[in-house]
Amino acid sequence: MSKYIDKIHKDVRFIEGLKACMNCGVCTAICPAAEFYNFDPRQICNILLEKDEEKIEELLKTDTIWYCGQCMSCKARCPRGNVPALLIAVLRMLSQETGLFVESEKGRQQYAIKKTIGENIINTGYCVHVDHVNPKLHPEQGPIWKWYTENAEEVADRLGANYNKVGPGALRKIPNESIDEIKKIFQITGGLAFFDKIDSFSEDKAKELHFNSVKELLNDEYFYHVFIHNSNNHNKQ
Amino acid sequence: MENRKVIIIGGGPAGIEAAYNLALNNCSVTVLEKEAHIGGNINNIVKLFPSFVSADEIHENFSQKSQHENIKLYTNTDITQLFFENDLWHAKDASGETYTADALLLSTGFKTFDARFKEELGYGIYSGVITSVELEAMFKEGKITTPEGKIPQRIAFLNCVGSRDEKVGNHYCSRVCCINAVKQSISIKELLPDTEVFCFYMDIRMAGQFYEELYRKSQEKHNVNYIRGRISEAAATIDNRVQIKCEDTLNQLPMKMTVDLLVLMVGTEASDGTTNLGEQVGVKGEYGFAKSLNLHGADNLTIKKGLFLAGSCKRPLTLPETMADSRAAAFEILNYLNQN
Amino acid sequence: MKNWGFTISTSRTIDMDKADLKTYNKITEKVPSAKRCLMCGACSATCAAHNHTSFNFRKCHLSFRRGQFENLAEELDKCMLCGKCKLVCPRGVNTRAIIFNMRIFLNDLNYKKISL
Amino acid sequence: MGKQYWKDYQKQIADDDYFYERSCIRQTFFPGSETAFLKMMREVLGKNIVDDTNLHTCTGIGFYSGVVQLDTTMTIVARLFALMTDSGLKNFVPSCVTSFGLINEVVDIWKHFPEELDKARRFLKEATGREFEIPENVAHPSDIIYKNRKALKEKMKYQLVNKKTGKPLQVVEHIGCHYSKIFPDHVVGSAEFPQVLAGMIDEWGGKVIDYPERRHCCGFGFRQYLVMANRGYSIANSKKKFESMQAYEPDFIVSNCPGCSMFMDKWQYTIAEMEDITYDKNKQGIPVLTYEEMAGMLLGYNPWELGFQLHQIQVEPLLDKIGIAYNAEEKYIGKSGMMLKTPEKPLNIIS
Repeated sequence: MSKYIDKIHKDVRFIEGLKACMNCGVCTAICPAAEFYNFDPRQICNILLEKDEEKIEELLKTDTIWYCGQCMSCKARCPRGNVPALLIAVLRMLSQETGLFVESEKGRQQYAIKKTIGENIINTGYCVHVDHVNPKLHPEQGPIWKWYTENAEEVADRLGANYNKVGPGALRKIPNESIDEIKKIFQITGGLAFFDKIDSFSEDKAKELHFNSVKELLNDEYFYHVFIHNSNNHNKQ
Repeated sequence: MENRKVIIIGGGPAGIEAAYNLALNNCSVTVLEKEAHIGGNINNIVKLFPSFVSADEIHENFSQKSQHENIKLYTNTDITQLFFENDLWHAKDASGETYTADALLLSTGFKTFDARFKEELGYGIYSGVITSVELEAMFKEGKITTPEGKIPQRIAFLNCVGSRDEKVGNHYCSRVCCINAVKQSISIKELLPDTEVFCFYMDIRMAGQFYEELYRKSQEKHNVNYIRGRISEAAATIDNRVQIKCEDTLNQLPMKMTVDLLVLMVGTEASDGTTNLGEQVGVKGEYGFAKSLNLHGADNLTIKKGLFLAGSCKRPLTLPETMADSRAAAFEILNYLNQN
Repeated sequence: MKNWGFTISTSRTIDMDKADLKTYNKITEKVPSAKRCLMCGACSATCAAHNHTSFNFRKCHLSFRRGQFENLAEELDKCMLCGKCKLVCPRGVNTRAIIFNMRIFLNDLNYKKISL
Repeated sequence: MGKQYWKDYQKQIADDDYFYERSCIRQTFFPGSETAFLKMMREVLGKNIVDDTNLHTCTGIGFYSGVVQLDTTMTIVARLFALMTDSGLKNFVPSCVTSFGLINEVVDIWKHFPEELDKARRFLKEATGREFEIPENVAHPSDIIYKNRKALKEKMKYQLVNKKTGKPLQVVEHIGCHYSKIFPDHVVGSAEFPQVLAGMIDEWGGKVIDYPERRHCCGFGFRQYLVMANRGYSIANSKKKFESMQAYEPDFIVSNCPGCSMFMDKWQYTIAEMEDITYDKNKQGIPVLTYEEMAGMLLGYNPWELGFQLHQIQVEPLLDKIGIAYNAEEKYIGKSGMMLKTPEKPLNIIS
């Protein structure tokens, strides 16, 4: 019985994203990830064309599928109309559904993204909002960003925003009815169950690695671990 | 010579070779060539692969053949309309003149791919990016230079430009570019031994007699470097050189380099004449090439009575293949004329 | 020093403008047949070491051509010099001699590094 | 530039009656840009554009970083379309480049896989009771500005010209991968040479720099930036671009995508602080503008209402070059008129 291949082959992104590959390398040539990570989108196509369950399982467990930046530069260039980035998106979903993502350093980071972006969406209706970009987690944002977050309403509203208030405008508070509908959509489409999967696999992994994983983000050791840890072993073949 | 009249559209190698063989067999042949001279794409070539025979020599040979007394040659004659009426083929040119014969041979040949369609390679935008046709013109002048008139220190060839590429609608292999790149890289090394030459390829398709040997010679004797990877992007640097990016696929690593000239090995496409006339008479096949009745056995015949095909109007062919195909076409035409 | 939590990644791209492409000539001077290598991989396919370790002669040869010498000496140490690769090469490349000469060069390079 | 085949093809951009979808990133980092765009649309061009209270994220950042599934994203997009349909409009204008890419991707999937469209309709109905129409036209705000570049020019007080030398400013334009690379036929120009920003720059007096890494990604990479451990990838990609453009001495960078604008601004600061490298001659960095800021600046909008004070790389040297008057003392004033404490100064970059 096929464990992964049937699922992969049903995804519209796979159907759109892979025809046949002639290994020309135009995708890897301009891939921003290939330059800085041990990543070769050309070979992702090859592994999927081989239809080898074991190799696919291996892929789902490794850092490889988490290196792509989803910039889609490969889509514009492939002479066979393949889109390695779409294949990566399919593999990432499968890796999380099967829980294999916690087997790799880069895969485990999904927990941090779910905790930040994922929860931002269902709780506030924004992927990102001024209040979400904490200067402590974003030192590279620099002193002006810090100044902005300290004076968010004064600064943003001078620029015509409607910072955390009801009514239209930038950075407004999104009405509760809209948030409720977003949550309902997540519930019905399986988005919430998917979040729960990421959490539960991650919690198990946190236990295995002896981290405490708690609901409050800023006290969550496992969150900090996956958010910060870098083995610096990602650009060697 | 009653009922042995043949019209040939296109005075390139295919047309002339067929005309000559028909003329030898007592046919009255009318060759209609849209350009001022016969020879077609041969006119753009200096030396032929794999023998390095001078193209002028071949051209001279065609010239002599075209002067056979049974051949009437009309140059500057652009045929715009073909039709079959009263068991005869009629060809009408742009000025309204009509030519009539018992049989008609389409030998309208190919054109090279317009590299401007591959914008990521910067042809027509950056002056250091040229086509294999333009490089051949430089060989004609005997001088290979950068856009600034300097001697190039580094030249890259890129295969499969306009071939094997869904994005430009050409899925097929043009067959002649690989060996042409080998030939051109050797010619460069003969003129400029100190220039580094890199040849970017996906597969090196050396499917002809002495091709593989020539490829090997280019490596051993001329130090031509072959890199397996298709160039993904070319851009000009501030000093007007060309930065190229590819994957060194056998090394599984991205690669970049700066070259003085990037030569695009432009593939072959059906010529406009092939596509337009083929469509008019209902023999237009895939990619605009003319479609023969049956690849295995009736490759010079078409679904139309008295209409024949020869040469690269059907598909990418080398010169020897074209000439052999033309002789076969002449034979088929003679059979047809004898039966009718 | 401020703690940013990350450092700027370094490029893996082979930059042919900076790569040492000259050193490979030392190999081809000694082993002219190296020039006609097709990179077909028949050598690696038949290689006993390749079947049991990460050793890949074709790739080592190519790395050397591109002037990438890092970790190459360690890789080449995995070769047992049995010469099977030479027997199967369709272009008659003296693969064994290439390995010898790459090793000699890399030893020199290491020696220079240590003595500096 | 040579002959360009895309000139035969021109993207359809609706003329009026737009439904605006705000961008998470743009309103967070450049709220003044969205304000300026709406102001230009309504006050300068007299267009009807709706800014709905019930708008929300398209989930793009979550989707492309792999925490939101395709079904969920398609249904969220369907809700945005339902809001548009409820407003009686047919022209969808996503402010974010990632949204623009995502919206086009979803519509494209629906076109090729009608069963996915049925599924999205069913999910949305079940979750919210809403129904929707697919937009007739999806255009990025920059497309609309491009289309109206001549009309805007007539109202402009300044040009992209160095006041002292009279020469055109040298401008780096950055297109944003999800604008041009996903669906080249939804681009003004081509995937390789998009004209949307270049056309504005040319029209408004500047000169576009064509540097080798022009088409390279800024390095956002979604999960690559969002997780601290991966940011080395993001900054390295931007650095590659800066190194490539440096020799051309750009006067400023303008970007189509809010993320790219923010990164190219912030990474210059980070590189300066990490390695003491800046990419201009004066150790001030290269200012990075959004296209709305570029247009607003030339229309004579107050720089501090456009939001230039939010840039880490200071924009004043550019304003001085063009000869735009501004009141330096009003830079750090809040909405209430209160003078705010000024931000700290970085070490290695003049600010």
